[in-house]
Amino acid sequence: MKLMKIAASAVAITAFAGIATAAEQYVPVTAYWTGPYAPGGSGIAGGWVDYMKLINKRGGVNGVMLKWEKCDTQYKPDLMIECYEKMKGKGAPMIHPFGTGLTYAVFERAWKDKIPVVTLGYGRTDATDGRVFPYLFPALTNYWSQSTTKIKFIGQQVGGMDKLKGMKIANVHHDSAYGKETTPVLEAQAKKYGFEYRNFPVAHPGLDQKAIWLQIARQYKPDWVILRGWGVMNPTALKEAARVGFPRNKVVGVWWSGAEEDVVPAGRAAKGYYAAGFHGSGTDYPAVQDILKEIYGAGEGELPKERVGSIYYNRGLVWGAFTVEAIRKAMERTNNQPVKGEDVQWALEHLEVTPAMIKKLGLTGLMPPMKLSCADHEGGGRAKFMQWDGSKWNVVSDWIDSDQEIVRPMVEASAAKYAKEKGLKVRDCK
Amino acid sequence: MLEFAFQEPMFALEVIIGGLLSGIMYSLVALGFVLIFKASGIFNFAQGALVLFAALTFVKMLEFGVNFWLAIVITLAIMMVLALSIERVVLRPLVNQPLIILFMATIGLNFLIEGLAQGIWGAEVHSLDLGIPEEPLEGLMDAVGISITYFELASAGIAAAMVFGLSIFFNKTRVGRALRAVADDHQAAMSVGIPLQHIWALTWAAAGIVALVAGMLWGAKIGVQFSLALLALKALPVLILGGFDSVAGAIVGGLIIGALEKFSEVFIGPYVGGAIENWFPYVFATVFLLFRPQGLFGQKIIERV
Amino acid sequence: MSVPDRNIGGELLKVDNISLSFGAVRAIIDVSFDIREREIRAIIGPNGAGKTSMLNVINGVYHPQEGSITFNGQERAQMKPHEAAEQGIARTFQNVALFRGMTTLDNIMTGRNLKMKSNFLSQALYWGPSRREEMENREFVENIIDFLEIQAIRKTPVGRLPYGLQKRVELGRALAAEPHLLLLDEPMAGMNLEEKEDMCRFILDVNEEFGTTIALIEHDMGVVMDLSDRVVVLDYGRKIADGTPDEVRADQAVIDAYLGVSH
Amino acid sequence: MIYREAGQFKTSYEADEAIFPVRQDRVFVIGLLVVAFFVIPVIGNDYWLRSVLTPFLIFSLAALGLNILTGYAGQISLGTAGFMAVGAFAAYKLSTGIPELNIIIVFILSGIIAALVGIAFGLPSLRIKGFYLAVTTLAAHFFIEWTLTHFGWFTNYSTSGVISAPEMVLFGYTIESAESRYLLALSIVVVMTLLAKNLIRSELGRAWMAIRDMDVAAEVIGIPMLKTKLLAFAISSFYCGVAGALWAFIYIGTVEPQAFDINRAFEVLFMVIIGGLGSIYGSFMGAAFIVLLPILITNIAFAFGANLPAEVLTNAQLIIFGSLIIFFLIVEPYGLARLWQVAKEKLRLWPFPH
Repeated sequence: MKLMKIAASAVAITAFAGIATAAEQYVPVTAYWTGPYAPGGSGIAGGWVDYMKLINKRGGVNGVMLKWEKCDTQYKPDLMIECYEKMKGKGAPMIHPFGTGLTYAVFERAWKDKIPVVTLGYGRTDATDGRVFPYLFPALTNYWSQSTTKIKFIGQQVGGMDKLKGMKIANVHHDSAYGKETTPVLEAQAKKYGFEYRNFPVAHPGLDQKAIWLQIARQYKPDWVILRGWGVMNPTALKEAARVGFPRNKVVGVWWSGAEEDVVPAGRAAKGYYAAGFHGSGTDYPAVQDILKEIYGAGEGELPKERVGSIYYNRGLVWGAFTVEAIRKAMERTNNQPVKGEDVQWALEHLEVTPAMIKKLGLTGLMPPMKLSCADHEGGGRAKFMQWDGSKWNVVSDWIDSDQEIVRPMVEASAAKYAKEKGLKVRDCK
Repeated sequence: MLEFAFQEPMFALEVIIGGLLSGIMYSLVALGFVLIFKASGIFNFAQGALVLFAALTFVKMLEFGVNFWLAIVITLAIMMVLALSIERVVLRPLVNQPLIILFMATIGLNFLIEGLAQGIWGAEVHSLDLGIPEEPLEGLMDAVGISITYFELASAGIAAAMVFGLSIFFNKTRVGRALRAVADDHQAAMSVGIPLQHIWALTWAAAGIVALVAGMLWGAKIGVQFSLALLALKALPVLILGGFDSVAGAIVGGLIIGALEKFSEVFIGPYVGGAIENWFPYVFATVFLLFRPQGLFGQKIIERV
Repeated sequence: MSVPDRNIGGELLKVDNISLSFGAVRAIIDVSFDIREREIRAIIGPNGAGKTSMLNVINGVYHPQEGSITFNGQERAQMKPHEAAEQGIARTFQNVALFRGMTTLDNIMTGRNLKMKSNFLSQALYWGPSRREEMENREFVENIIDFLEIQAIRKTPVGRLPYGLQKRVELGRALAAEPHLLLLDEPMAGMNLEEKEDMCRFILDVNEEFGTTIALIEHDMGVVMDLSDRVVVLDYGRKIADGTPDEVRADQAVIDAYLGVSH
Repeated sequence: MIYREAGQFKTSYEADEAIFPVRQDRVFVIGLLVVAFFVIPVIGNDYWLRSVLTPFLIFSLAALGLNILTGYAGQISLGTAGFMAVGAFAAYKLSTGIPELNIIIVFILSGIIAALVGIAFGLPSLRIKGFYLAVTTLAAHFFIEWTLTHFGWFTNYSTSGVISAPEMVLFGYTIESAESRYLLALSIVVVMTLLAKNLIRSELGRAWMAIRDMDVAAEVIGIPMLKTKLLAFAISSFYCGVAGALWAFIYIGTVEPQAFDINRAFEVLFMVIIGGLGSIYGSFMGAAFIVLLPILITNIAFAFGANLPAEVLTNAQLIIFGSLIIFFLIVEPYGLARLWQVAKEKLRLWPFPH
């Protein structure tokens, strides 16, 4: 009991200290800095926070300074809930749960609290249907869209979508909810384009994958392999592919398999491997140069300087830019005062990031243009593909559009099922 | 379902050989557990963390530009210091406590070391190149279509050398014999003048060395990162199958588990949905223990009343 | 000091041609003897003679490779521990085998386990028959506690008790089962004279008051000769003598064995 | 002399076998319950109720379950998270399959299903002992995890494999707010704690402890090994299963196998160890320690104005946590519960030194 008393008083103190003053906009930064997935978490959070630092150096958002608080979820749903409950009372305008399981754990309560949940490049795919999920935004692109861009990319590589007919594609995926999520959309595409596919689940964490890669290379002999990995599973997969002699330039990864951390440990084995991305790589963008100069020049960077321009870091910049633009849009309703969850929800459903705006932000080529609406919470669904040349990622494709003909009906069906299960009223977005 | 294996004998053979080679890598991790168990009867929960700590320290040394061999020496020195401090701060005050208490202490150690490793060296992923080529032996590939890499051969060689060294150490040296005496009975060993503290410090240092070797080889294979701490879970079925206190058991158990794991994944997995590698070794080892509760080479437990 | 007019009955237990070995070690070789109702039977012999192994065979901890055991007229090749307990064989151990984490009271209560019939659901509710049963058995155990004069240590975890008291608690646990046959493995080892006298008194009282048959292993010859009706002597796993204390004392083979004449 | 039992005479065995034979204990516990039921829901905010106290209660229940198996019956188990997952998924399947089923019945049935699974995986304990047994319980864990991930039936074929728990209605009242969730968890935990206490002080409890302390002797006095060990697995798994169901329904609101990964099993084991093996209130203390300590460390750091980077904080937590475990083991190997007892014994004599 005594322990609790001390803790209670400690919380009281922090609660007091944490209240944002009038000219500050509170932004919760939940990510994971420790544990097996820390490289991704720290990289993205680093880019995100650095971007906010840059915005503050330039006078904040419409004069309102950003004030963020970090909370380490360690990629665990229960810690996410603790972070959420701690932060929601401090004026959180939105929350990035950073993890699909974490999104599920938090979105229903955030909905009730009227705080939008933003999931960029992960999360609950069917929430793209904003009519059912007003407070959940799997913006930029979801996993199903991503899967269709991947098949399109393979189509481009082999010289046309008609060439896919009769081909074999192996789907090597992390054996979890995340890993299995694209199976239905792959199936739909297999029907549409006439290719064959087979799933190869990899038991978590995937420290040794000989069995799977021997099956692939010796038995199944696919034309292409799709890699849907997570953490240590990725470099291991590439090494095993090399070991059994499967060409790496026939392997295409999802964006959680396509960072430096996923290929560098694989060494030479990773050369030639493709991965999807929804943003650019490298430091060759005005905003990144500014960050290097103004933030790292002043020794205020979040990460070691070498990590600036890495895939995760740049993804963090996109998260940061998206967050800032959403807040900026929301301020249209608050007369340039700090915003609340409801304002941001409105803003997100009216957010359009045009190429001109991106240019102004100095992020051309790094951030894709997008347009969200009440019915469409994804607002983009584009992806770029990159190839690892042994030392860096090179973009090898233009923005590839997703195949909404396949994705949208599936999204709506799944969302409708959820609405029915929960007895929800579906919004009319007209 | 197994007729599949007979239809493609060369493929089945390649799967089994691949499994044996993976198994050797599991044995490397298991050896660290065996060492400490053999010398003190403690199941060292922190062994995975030790692997992580050793590998991170080593790779950081290399990144600081330290020469390869010097880096090994420095890391070894650090592991020794760690071992000595563990003995002094954790184990010595707990002498004569029941083994379960010592086991719990290693749980505490596990947290401590994980926190220290990440706190000091960060949580980034590092690549580690030991200079051993990872290409398959071409002659073998061309002749029979089975791929074995130089790296795997080297790992097997290193594992064999370590087992050989440890067996000599345990059976032929005075200290090794003392270790075994200590394991049998702490108090009796102390009463005949075997200095328990030295022995424990020595064992932990040796476990640290084993952890470094395992960490280097695994680090070269999958990158030096936090997931190395999870290797312990791969080593546990090996341990119970082979027997907690047997060096030979760690190796034989590793080979069996490795081969079986790959074979079942390839030939049984597809019929049940795949990814059975996580539980199959455990279930197999459990079933085996039902018939031989002390594992393959473990000391038989005779109950006295 | 044996009471001549004691009402010793028929054969309660008989072991026939028992042989037991552990791998190459032969612990018991072709031993036969019997124990009669209400007698006190001693098993003696030098260290390593196979005495404890013999008790372990009788109550099923060890399973002999050869021979048979007849208890209460039922013959079998081996006992199983729970079978033995159900048939009314209770036991104390050479190196006290109490439940160290439990109190004296709880230890003795475990001895009543076969008498308690309520299922775990009613135990969880602690209601009605289960509660009544608990109280009845508690009363029985309190009588044993009074009998053994250990009221003061009722609530003490036995791990904290001195050795002599632990032995007494262990006797209490065995008595709680209301045994037919009580096996005592060196009940007086490590005790001082006073404690030994107490223990002797308890053993005799148990035998007389409850009519319990007792088989005991003991090193103290004085105690053995005083207490027991008949004595069986083992040496190197073989039976070398069997008879009244006086007969055994006079037996040349026994004298040799104790004096260490080499074979 | 606050804690003194002199002058409190017991006149029947019944009184002597009461749960709290000493009056001060009784008063303390009743007071605690009054505070827990009537004061905390009023003064606690959402943060405390939802993300501290509710998980604390659920963890306590799981720890209690494991303590029955490991602390009382002496069988080390790492299958806790697996059994929790079974409970969570069973509750999900039951409540979606038969929506009209009372939620309390759902929890009980999911506990029973977990108990059956527990019995199946407890069978090896008859042959396998100690650390070997601990490792074989991992077989249960990984097998359960794999089964729940692989068969869509368990998640009603949800595409993502993560399912959200349906709304809970109890006697026409929707369990929704932080307070009602907390109170439901509290009621279940209090009742189940009482049942556990009864079991422990009854025949079965003594049989468990007998097996733990010396299994050969236990067998010799007629304690049936098979039944007693399997009952320990069953009842322990029942508690863990209910805890898992509460976790999914009352706390997180979603169910996914990854929420019950192997670290969860270790976490519960640490609670039992730190709290005290073979102690009911130790289970609560251990859960409090593990749930509250990280929060405490974070908040103390904030209170001192140190805006530490998140990773430093987590690593500091790990280090402090590990050191405290070692420290406690050195000071008092038998856990917080024993420290508490020692403190009480001191209080009994206070203010006189002897």
